[in-house]
Amino acid sequence: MNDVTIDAESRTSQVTAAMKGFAHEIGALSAFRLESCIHCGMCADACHYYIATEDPQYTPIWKVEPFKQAYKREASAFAPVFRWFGFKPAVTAEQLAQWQHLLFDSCNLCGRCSLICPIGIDVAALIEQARHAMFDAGLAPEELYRKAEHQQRTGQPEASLEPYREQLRGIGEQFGIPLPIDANEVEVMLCVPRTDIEHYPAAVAALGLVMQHLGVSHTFRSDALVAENYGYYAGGKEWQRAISLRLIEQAIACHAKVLLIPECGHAYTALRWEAADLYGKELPFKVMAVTEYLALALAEGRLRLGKADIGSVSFQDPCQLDRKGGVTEAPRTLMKAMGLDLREMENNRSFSFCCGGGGGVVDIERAAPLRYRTMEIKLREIDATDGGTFLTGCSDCRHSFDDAKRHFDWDKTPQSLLELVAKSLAPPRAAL
Amino acid sequence: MSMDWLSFARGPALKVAIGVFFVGVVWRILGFALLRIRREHSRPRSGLLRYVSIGLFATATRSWPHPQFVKRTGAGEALGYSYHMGLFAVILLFGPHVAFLCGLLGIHPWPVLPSSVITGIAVVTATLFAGVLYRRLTSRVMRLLSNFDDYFTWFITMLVMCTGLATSAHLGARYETLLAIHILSVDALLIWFPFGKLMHAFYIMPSRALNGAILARKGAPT
Amino acid sequence: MNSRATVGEMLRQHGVSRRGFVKFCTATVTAMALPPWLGAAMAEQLSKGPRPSVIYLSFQECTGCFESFMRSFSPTIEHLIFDVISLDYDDTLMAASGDASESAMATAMKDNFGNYILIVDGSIPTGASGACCTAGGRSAEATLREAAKGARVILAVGTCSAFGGIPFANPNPTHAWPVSGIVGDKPIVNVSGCPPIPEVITGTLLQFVTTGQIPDLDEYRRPKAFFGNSIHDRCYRRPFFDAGQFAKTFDDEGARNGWCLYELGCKGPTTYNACATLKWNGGTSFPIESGHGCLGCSEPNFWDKGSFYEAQSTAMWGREGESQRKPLAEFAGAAIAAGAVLGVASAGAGRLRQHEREKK
Amino acid sequence: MRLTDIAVRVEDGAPIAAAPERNGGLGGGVTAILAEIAAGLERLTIAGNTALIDLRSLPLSPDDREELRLALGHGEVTATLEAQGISTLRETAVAGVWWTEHRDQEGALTAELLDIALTPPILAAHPSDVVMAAAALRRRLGTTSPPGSPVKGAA
Repeated sequence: MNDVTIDAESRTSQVTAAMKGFAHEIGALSAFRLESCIHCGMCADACHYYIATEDPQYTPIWKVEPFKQAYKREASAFAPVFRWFGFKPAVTAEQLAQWQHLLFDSCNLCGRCSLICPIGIDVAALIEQARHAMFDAGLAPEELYRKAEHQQRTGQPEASLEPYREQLRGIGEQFGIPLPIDANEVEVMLCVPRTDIEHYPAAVAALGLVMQHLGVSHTFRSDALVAENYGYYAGGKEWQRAISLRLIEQAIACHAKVLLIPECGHAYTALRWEAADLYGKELPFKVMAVTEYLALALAEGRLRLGKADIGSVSFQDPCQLDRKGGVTEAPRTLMKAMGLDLREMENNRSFSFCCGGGGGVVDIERAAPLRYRTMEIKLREIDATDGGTFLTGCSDCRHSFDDAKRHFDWDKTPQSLLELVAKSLAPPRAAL
Repeated sequence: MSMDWLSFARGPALKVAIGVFFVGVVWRILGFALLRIRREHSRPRSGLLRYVSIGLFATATRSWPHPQFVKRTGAGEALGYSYHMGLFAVILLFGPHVAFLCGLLGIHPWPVLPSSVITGIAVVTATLFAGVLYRRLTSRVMRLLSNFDDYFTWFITMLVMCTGLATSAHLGARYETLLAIHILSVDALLIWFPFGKLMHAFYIMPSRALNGAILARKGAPT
Repeated sequence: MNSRATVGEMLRQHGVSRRGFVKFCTATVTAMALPPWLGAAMAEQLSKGPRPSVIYLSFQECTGCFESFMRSFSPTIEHLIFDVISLDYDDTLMAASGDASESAMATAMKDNFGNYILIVDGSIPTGASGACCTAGGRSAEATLREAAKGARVILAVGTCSAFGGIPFANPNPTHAWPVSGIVGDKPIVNVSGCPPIPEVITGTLLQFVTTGQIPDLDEYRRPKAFFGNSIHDRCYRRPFFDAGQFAKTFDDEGARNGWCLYELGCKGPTTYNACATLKWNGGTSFPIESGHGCLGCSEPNFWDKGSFYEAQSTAMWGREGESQRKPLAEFAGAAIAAGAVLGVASAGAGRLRQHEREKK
Repeated sequence: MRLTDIAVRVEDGAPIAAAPERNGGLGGGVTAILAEIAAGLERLTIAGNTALIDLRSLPLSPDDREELRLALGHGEVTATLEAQGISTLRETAVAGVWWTEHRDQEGALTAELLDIALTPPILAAHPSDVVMAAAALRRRLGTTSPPGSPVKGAA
């Protein structure tokens, strides 16, 4: 619980205020989604948490049940009737506390449930909104709350030994690749997942190398180095706006035409689809995922890729990029260009199962046992493809699979697609 | 001047029912539809015409589970659709029902199925509909989700089906009493309609189209 | 002809042999679809006892029932009057009139007090203290109450006396009542219909005269022998109903082919009478067979149960005969408008709240 | 003028299709009636009570009726009764089964029955008639009836 110090009584008032806020803030679209559910229970059959555990509490639409209750009681057409006759009681703090496990620990915001609903409800969108209300009610998980607060204040989710700006320069020197920082008047502004800065520096170097290969002016901005958005994970709308604003302002400052989102799923959703609404108007620059941008460059001939003879591969489609973002073909175009033998999993492209780490779940300690149990579905599917190398398109996925590798002593190691692209640039500019 | 049950059911009760139906439906729909609609400022991945048409197309594609899901939810949806089709066949192709509808709407009646065929369809439909309740009671997911609305709406619809069957079979009471009970149960269904899940009849197509268009705007699958 | 003589003696005086009388009774019984052995038993029973005295009182009626009573074919009225019953008072038939006929009724009632059969035709107006229907200065209501005292059974012939019929229909200006509305302490047998089938009237009367008991009655006190089944269940056009073949207008191909008249307002399903089996005019036909839907004339309030030409399953909406579309459109329009007002109010309140939250 | 005397012209005089040729076997209706007659006869022999079957109330088509007539056959006795019109009572080939047709003064068929009895009850004279007849005869003979007889002198 956030601010665990405040007593139960004000906790209840905070919950009541949050639920009223949720209900009163609701727009026509979300209200329509809450109105039209017919309790058919099919969304459970899409969710890997239910499939793995067969536990009915993980039914996706059940995650928004208290919010449906609040909406019906406070803002729906018959709200007065529901209140006077007590058909819909107010949501209590105890009740909402149990929903923290459902909305955070057991939901990757992967959006697979939205594809199965026979009524067409975007259940994932409802869950994102439910997280906002949980945040307002002070019920966001400790890890996500702390990182979101830290990031909105300092730009970094956590304090680091060296500021990321220094670490970035260090990576540049280590790999001998120029990583321009704080340049102005550039074509493309870059940012990187802080997971790559700390755990996978090669991916950062690969990004620099590829951009150098394309010969397009690009820069990092020290005030907006981090691609992740913990406000999005924690459900803190204001903090999500503040974090996104950093990137937007820096992109405007350096007059970038394109803000490139690195291999990070939720960063794409936060910047490409939600930032403009939080900003209030259309962004003066394009937001593109790195695979999208490179596929475009490949098509325009600016990117030249050689064959990478590493035999067969399997690829984890990041949910936020592929299922929710529509970036499905770009990575496949790149892989085809590199002559890779891609072995598709049983559930692939927009129907693939989530890595289990997304939506901030990989950061939540207490969610780990459930996460491992749910990942077995994904690991079985990857092994079933008997593809040689296992590629991912998102650093959270990579972090989650590395974690699983240690837990299950899994024989595969997740590799970054971008790093592979950097290695197969033709003619190779600098040995990696 | 005493009014027997049948005249009451066909007259004032039906008038009240239709009144409550229209008031309730419009009230509920406008109650949320007129709330604020947030414009999306992010750049769409394709033109308006394209993603709206994908959205409209989604009303068809989403009416059957995607191949990846059909193994798990195909049976459930098939059961649902089959009793819906049976119900609509009985409502729209049975002589007296057509007379009722065309009388109300003042349009020329259309050809109907033989009453014996309709009775057959009705019996199958009622059995399938009982199957739906069985599924809702035995599936742990559905039992968790189900509230008063789910069970009451099922009960009202089943009541309409059974009283209709009893009337056509002239079973259990005088014909006019059975017909009165059947029409009264239809009145009850019309009155309950706006307050329960039957509203999905109005919601399902716009919901698939709207959500489909929003997803298609991002180039995402529907 | 002294009414004390037994039927047997009286028959012989008319040259009607015992066998002739058995033949007559057998014919009567088979015509009413009663068990044939009842004929011989009836002849035996009747010839022993004196002819039961019958008093026929006509109140607020159109004499349609009496015409039907007169038209009864199998036991013709002459047989009835002379052979089986002693019709002591009937202001339409009897030659006497004025005080003479009234005194005839009085003596009949006195002589057979407690034993005569009272047949009532027409409803009994109670409005304007009974002034709407009087005979010899006495209101129908008074006459009925007085006649009912000595009656062994009261036969309410016709929907008017059984359920109030046309006078009782909305708005019932004369405050008319059926017999059962006036008399409570006497067994009443309702022979409803507008008019009832002749054979049903005479059949019910003869059944009572023969067996001396009230036949078993349905919940509207009508003899089950004749009112046990609905016209629909006994209709010869039922196969067309089951096949979904309906006549849409009175002159379309369906009507010419004798298809079901359900969509032309036939009230067969909710009407209980013997028309479909006994038929009318000596078994010639009945309303549906002649191409017109049943009006439901043997049921209470059949005048107020919606149009005779709207299918029974349709809504009773707007005024009779007019298409329901216009009134429905107006009513639905008003309902939608009301719903819209409530909807706008509810959403408006929501937007107002959002506006205030933003200001904070 | 009776209703039945009004001339009726059938417009499309399509010949009524001949009943489908029965393959020798009896129609369903006739079989049922014969079974009932058999039961009636058995009751007649055992308990001695007579029975009456009203042919007009049974759903017999003209063919069924003809078939029943052929099935029952023709007996030795044909009795005619003149009272309120002519009635003919024909004994059938099946002993104890009589085919009775009652007609009224105008000759219209008022009842058609099968009497199951040793002799149709209507034929026998009624005891009270016999008593009266005896008394009337005595009167005509001018003598009184012997003591102890039920007849008490003149009627």
